[in-house]
Amino acid sequence: MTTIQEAVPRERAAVRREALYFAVRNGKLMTGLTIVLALLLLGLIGPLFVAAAPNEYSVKAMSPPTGEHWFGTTTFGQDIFAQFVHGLRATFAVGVVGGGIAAVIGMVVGFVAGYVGGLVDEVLNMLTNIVLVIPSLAVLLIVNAYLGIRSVAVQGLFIGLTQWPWAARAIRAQTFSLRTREFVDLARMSGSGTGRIIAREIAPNMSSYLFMTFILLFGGSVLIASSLDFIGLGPTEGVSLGLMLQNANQWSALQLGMWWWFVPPGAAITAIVGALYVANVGLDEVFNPKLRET
Amino acid sequence: MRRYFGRKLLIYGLTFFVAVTVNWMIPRFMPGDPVASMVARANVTKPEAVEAMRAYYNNLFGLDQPLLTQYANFWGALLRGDFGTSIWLFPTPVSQVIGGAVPYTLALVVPSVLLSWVVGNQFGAYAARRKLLDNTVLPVGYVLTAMPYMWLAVLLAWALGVIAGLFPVAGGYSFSMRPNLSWTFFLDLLHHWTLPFLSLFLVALGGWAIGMRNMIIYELESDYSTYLSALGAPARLIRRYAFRNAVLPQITGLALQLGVLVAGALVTEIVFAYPGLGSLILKAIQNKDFFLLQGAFLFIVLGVLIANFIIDIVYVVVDPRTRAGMAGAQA
Amino acid sequence: GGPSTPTGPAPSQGQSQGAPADADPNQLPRGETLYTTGTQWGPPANFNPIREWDSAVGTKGLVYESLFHYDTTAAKLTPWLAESGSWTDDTTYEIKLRPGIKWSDGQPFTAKDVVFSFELGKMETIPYHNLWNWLQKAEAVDDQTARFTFSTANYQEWDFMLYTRTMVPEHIWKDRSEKEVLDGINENPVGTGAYKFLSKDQDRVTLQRRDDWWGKTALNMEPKPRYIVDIATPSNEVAMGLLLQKGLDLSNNFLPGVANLVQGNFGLTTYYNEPPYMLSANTAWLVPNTAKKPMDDPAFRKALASSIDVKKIVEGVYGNLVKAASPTGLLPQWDKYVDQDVVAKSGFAFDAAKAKKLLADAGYKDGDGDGYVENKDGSKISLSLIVPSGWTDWMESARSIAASAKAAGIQITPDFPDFNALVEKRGKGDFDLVINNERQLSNSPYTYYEYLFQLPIQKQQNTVNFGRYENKKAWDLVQQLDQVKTDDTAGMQKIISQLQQIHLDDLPVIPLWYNGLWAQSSTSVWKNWPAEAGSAPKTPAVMWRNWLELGGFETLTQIQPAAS
Amino acid sequence: MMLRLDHVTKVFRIGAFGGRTVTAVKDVSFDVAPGEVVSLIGESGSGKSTLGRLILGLSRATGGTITFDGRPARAGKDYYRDVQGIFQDPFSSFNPVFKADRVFAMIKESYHPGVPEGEWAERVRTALRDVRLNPDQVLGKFPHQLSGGQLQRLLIARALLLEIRLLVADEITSMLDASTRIDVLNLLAELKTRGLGVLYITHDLSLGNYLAERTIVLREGAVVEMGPTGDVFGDPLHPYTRELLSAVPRLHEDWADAEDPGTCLYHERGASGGLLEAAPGHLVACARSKTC
Amino acid sequence: MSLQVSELRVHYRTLRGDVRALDGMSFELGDGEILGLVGESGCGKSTLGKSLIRMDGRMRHVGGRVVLDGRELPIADDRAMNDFRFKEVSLIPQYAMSALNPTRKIRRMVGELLRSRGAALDAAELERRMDQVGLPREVLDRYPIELSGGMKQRMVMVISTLLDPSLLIADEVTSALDVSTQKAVARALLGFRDSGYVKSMIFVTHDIALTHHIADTIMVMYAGRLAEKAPADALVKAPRHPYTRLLVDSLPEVGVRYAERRLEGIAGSPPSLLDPPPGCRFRARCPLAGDECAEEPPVAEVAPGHHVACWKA
Ligand SMILES: Nc1ncnc2c1ncn2[C@@H]1O[C@H](COP(=O)(O)OP(=O)(O)OP(=O)(O)O)[C@@H](O)[C@H]1O
Ligand SMILES: Nc1ncnc2c1ncn2[C@@H]1O[C@H](COP(=O)(O)OP(=O)(O)OP(=O)(O)O)[C@@H](O)[C@H]1O
Ligand SMILES: [Mg+2]
Ligand SMILES: [Mg+2]
Ligand code: NI
Repeated sequence: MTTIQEAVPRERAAVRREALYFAVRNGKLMTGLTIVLALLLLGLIGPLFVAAAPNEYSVKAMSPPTGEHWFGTTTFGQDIFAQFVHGLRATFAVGVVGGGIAAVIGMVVGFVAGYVGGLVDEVLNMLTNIVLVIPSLAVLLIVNAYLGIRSVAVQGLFIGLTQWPWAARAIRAQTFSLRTREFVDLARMSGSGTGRIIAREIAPNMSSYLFMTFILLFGGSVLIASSLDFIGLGPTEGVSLGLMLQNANQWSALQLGMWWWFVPPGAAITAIVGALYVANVGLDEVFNPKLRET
Repeated sequence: MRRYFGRKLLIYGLTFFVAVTVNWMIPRFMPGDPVASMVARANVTKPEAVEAMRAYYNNLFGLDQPLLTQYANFWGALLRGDFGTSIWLFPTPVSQVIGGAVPYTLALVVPSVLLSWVVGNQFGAYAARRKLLDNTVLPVGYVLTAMPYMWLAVLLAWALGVIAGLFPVAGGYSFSMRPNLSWTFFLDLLHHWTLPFLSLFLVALGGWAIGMRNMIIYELESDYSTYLSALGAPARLIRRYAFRNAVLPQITGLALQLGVLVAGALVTEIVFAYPGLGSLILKAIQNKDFFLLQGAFLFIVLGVLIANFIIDIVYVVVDPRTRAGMAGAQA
Repeated sequence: GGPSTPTGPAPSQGQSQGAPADADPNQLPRGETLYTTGTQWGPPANFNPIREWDSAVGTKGLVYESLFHYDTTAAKLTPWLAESGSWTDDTTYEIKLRPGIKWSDGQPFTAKDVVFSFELGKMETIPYHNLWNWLQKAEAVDDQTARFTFSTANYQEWDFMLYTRTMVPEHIWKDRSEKEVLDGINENPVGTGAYKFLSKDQDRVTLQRRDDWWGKTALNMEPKPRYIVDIATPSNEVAMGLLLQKGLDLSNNFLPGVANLVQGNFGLTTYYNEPPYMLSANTAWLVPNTAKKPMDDPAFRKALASSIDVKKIVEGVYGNLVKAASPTGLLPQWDKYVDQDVVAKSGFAFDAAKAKKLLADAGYKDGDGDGYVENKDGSKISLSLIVPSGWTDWMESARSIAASAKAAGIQITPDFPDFNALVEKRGKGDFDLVINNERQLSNSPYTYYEYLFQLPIQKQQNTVNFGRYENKKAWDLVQQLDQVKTDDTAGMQKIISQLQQIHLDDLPVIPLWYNGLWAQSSTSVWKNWPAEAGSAPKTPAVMWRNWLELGGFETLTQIQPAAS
Repeated sequence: MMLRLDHVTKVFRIGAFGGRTVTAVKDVSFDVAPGEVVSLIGESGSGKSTLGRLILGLSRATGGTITFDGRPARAGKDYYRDVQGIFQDPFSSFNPVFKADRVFAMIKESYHPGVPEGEWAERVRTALRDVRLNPDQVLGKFPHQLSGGQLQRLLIARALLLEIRLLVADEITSMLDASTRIDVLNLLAELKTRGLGVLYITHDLSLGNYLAERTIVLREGAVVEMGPTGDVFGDPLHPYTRELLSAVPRLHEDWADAEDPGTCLYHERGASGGLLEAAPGHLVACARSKTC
Repeated sequence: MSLQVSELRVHYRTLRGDVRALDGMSFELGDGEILGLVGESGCGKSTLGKSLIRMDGRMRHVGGRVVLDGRELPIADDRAMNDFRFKEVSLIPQYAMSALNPTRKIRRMVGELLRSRGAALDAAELERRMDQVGLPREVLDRYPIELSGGMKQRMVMVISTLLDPSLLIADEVTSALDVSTQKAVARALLGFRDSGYVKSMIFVTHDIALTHHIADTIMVMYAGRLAEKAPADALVKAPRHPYTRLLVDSLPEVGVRYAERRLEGIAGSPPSLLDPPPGCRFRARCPLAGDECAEEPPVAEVAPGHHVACWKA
């Protein structure tokens, strides 16, 4: 513990700067982030530039990619690129909502269980375990089947509500080890209450960890949402990459040789989630000095 | 030890209880009337007949009793292994419908889960060994895990099935076959099983490989590895230890992932029209067959719980740390 | 492997017939097996012919048979189990059975079985229970003769009954309770038909031809496939994949884009080799809720009808696999009942300008300039059009309808509740617009008009008249139609013409397009599939429930092994 | 007496649902007066830290009472105005993601919200100078940029800002270099002269000896011997104390083995369970308390 | 002479440049000698220990040689070093608590380790050595987690010396133990030397008093360099280097009390090894420092076996 001390640079904010230094040099992180950001950007500004509404029929049905329709058109002559950019939005939205909600619940449960401990921990832990072992897709299937989800937000909400347990578990474990660190006691002796200690002492300490948790939850939400969409339990209005997949599949895109309908949405989901995972490994390497070398 | 399992059993018991209760509650507190759709599908015109039918089905499904009684009956029936009657496949009992599908799902899930776990772990351990492998092979792992199950499945079905004609794209065995105990039939089963298995296997494989790689890297950095190499132990031995120790958390990972994998299997089955639970669930949803849906749900929950419990036992058997932890355990 | 419950007698029976390729009883010879799909979507649920809507494929039509078949081309009943049937007086119908027909367990089929089968309808929950509202008595005069005495002779409906009701063996069914009759699985079906169930599994049923079937001699007919395997595919695209792999001979699924495959060199045929490719099976209707404003106004409904660009749906959504419906909504098979004068005078067609004018004339104006017209009292019109979630082609169609209605100034929002919710809303009348196609082709347009006009309106309208259209005159006419003899075409035409006038004047429902009799067949193993061209059979090639009596069975007897 | 412990017991429940228990502190009574340094000595796991945490209100005693100025000691703003603690590891006492001087800002927020910024800054600087730190060298830095000694002294300065009266110092020198260690010890000793009471927890007997007026030897949660430091070290009565003392490596002497306690010295004199006053203020427990 | 280290320079590569953790260390270690290595935290003690057996990824051998029993140790060559590890040089690491594979029973692990080094497990010998450090035999059939800290420490000790290495490096093996266990472990180490399991030993610690008890010679390091090396008694009683003197003076002893005698620490802190100042590295804190200290002081032998690197010694 003390040995590192000397080696660590003595300038201000060195930790952060060092992280940044390794971050920009980390191929995994940079590649991952670039892909995700590029797709995010496409989803954000794409719809502004694409004239066609995503579900509008154009004249040319089943057209392969051309200069006019970059990604070709569907059986009904909808512009796939327009669907794609709108779909990206929805997919990111599901990721943010689902991942966000799961992260928030996971954090609250994890922090409280880990910090407060005792009976509260026992109860929360049991709750976590229960939600953890119930297969979430099965729950989502049932709930969605009865509810008939209408919007991306609701879908995200339900995904978030079932996704949190492992995050809670991980955060609880982390909190547990941080709780015994002495600065927590010091904060208590400085008159801070539980909430404040969690928010201002423990959480900042695991910010990188929380961020990585969110990334994983985000990716998971996107995948789950696409599965739900595919089964036909997705949002009934609008477009998402999962719905595009479902439609392409339902209208036998591949069998009819319309690969341009089926491939882009799946590839985009894979790219987003994969890039996030890669970036996550990169982040891990940045934040964890042990993994940096060799 | 007894305490540990007692505790686990308690959690599983509670989980099951919660699952059953939620399962019971949803159809009763959600909008929509299963009986209405049932009646609507029988081509009955006359209002009296409609009413008669409605009353008949309500009685059949026990929807005409007080809620608490319904709940108690639900449990009673459940314990008798009675999941009710399927609406979509009326009048087949749900347990029978599920029973027909389960072997297929198990045949798909169990090997793909176990094999992907074994192979993925090897693969990850291998990747952690060399920088080159790490940087070239592992991205493949990332891409695989990031793939939506059904996307890969459809691509496989199309490429290897329709285009290349190597594998059938639907069914559990040839439609020209009747089940029998022969090599031909077994090979045929295998032939149909290959593609769905492959798509499940590949996606899961990536996840395990990545997990293992990270675990191994940590293990190789750990004190006992350093100590062993300081004593000049060959890399072979160190890796063997690291692998074993890294595999242990992966066992827990297996338990955690089970739900996800089952979900993947459901989607994959749908793509390949594999006659397992997945196809069943899809149809149950489309036909609003809540009883079937509930039965399938309970079955999956039960399956996952049992699998979890087995994994728990295995884990305790193979990892001495848990045993010590159980004795001394910090809260 | 999956469990399999062989039903019916042991397969060795087939062997004793000395049929070829019996070396491996577990492997069906490809050249003698017909693979079909498109009816069953999951494991076979039951073999109960009373459950016409969800019994295993072939239960009715292949295993159990009806007294007559109905020939849709010739528009007449074909004697089947019955040798003949006739009205001996206005309220008495007598059936002569063919001699020598045996149940598959060897017992003779007699008039007592016929009477028993019809009398099952006395049970309240049996779907044809209402037959007994006007049927007084059924009796077996002798072994070959059954006599029916009616209080009211509903000739049209009776003909329908004659070819839709299956005959079940009294000696096996007589002790069954009501619950068993309606809800029994009927595990080992004993029928008179040409096939018996060989095995079933999660995703299939296999039927085997009975070589001792009575029809071989009596009808001089023999279905060609020795085995029929009906595959339960969970979705259309799987069926398409199978078809492309040539593992499937007949797909009765809606396969979007199949036109491309028919045109291309994939060995696929359909009835027509150009649009619409398929025969028509039923009409898709747009049903306005006439109990609500402004759908209660015929003028508004007519404007709505003119605003819908059905052609766009036919081309855009269906890729020309369906045909736009005639204004009367009557299927092409019923063309002779269409009164062209009425259509010419009162029919409608897509014409946005005309729709606008109709709206304006009727007093619907866009007062606030939002591009949509308002009610006469100035309140906003905002209609929702519901179709079941997941029915993609209909969802697309609904979007298309909304778009073209917008052009005419009517605001329609497509809404996709799940099927269950939709059924409930539809039954309660809690909707604005809904698409429906629940009536199939039948022996008589009577079934269509009954669907359109049936009264009285109940709290729940479960199967007919979802729009809650009340027109006593129309309903009286429908009942009159029922009582016209089925060979009295002119008499029928006269009443139907009046009904058409009412329909077109009032437009309680708006016909949209004819849904296809989806039938895509592969010629790799079986040929001579029904087609419009040449000497090919003209019967429908479908395994759908209730369609085997409408010519589906006859198709099986006419196809040929491609190898021969 | 400022701080008084009366038959304090702490039982931890461990394992699932608290199935098993560990008695970390067993029936401990002592007191600390203002300006007095009491050292608490014992092997690892003897309950020293647990006692410290009990006094600081960071955990609750299972039995017995702890009073401060006659009032029960309970965690809370008021209590911490008078009583503060410093822990073994200076590095983990600071939140690594924040600058080290945040510890001052935190007490300002809680205890001196009204003090103007300028004045507060001046107070901080004074306190830092009191602990012989150069404010310019330590302010505005992250914990890892400071040495263990600097950090440890920052913590003491922090306590001083509150004008506390009792300091619980739990092994505060074990992570420090020999030379830095002595600096910190000297600082504590100085504070004592200002009237601060100190509970000095250590397992290093020489350190306890250097600083404390009184020494308490703990073993398995119970007091084994306590009394004026000179008496305890000069004339250890309990065999355990002797064993401890003999194990301490000394620069100029060799290790000697402690002699076998043989028979119980105090049993007959009625020390079973309780403590026996062998000399004025020098208490000792029965040598084989478990069997006696 | 069993070990000769000359002008050893080992650096750590870091982002800001090299940390010169060992900057020209030279010393010798005789047969049967126990060398106590003391010094302030971060002065390079562990680095020295690691250099002699296994350098980690960031360490770089910049210069100097190490000769053990007349053979040069290829310390920069990880592969070549393997022949020497365990057999010639061995290590009891600081992290002995976690040095054993948690999922193997100890007997099995030891067997596998020995086999991998081409040696057979002599169970009798193993048990004899365990007896010597007071470990019950059933320990062999336990998992590491089932042992207490002191037991693990001693078990590692036994394992590390099983092949009778010539040189044993013990890095802070007692720091985490309480006094009684500390005493037991230290005595066991002495016993190992006396039984000839190891020829010589480097005992790294920062506890001078403890070192004094077991070491024959004590070497004091300061900022990557040797400050003083002398027989244990001489170093404690008559230190020559000002740093050593101040260090020894600052040690509280049982019996020394603040009230009676106030000990003093050493003001200031050691220089950064990233870019150490020229000349004597202790200059900035040294009460005796003079102008000549701007030059780097050579290591001089002021008495037999007593080496000091100071102009003022
Ligand atoms: N939070 C806790 N939960 C359960 N047991 C605990 C807890 N804290 C301490 N203990 C137990 O109480 C006993 C006393 O621990 P404590 O930390 O007070 O010892 P110590 O004298 O401070 O030891 P050290 O010198 O190692 O710091 C130990 O057996 C320990 O395992
Ligand atoms: N992995 C590393 N990377 C960079 N610098 C390091 C590394 N390990 C040690 N150092 C630096 O090398 C110098 C010597 O470290 P070393 O660990 O040898 O000290 P030490 O004397 O053993 O200290 P301690 O008593 O704290 O164990 C220190 O200044 C330290 O900061
Ligand atoms: Mg402690
Ligand atoms: Mg060190
Ligand atoms: Ni006694």
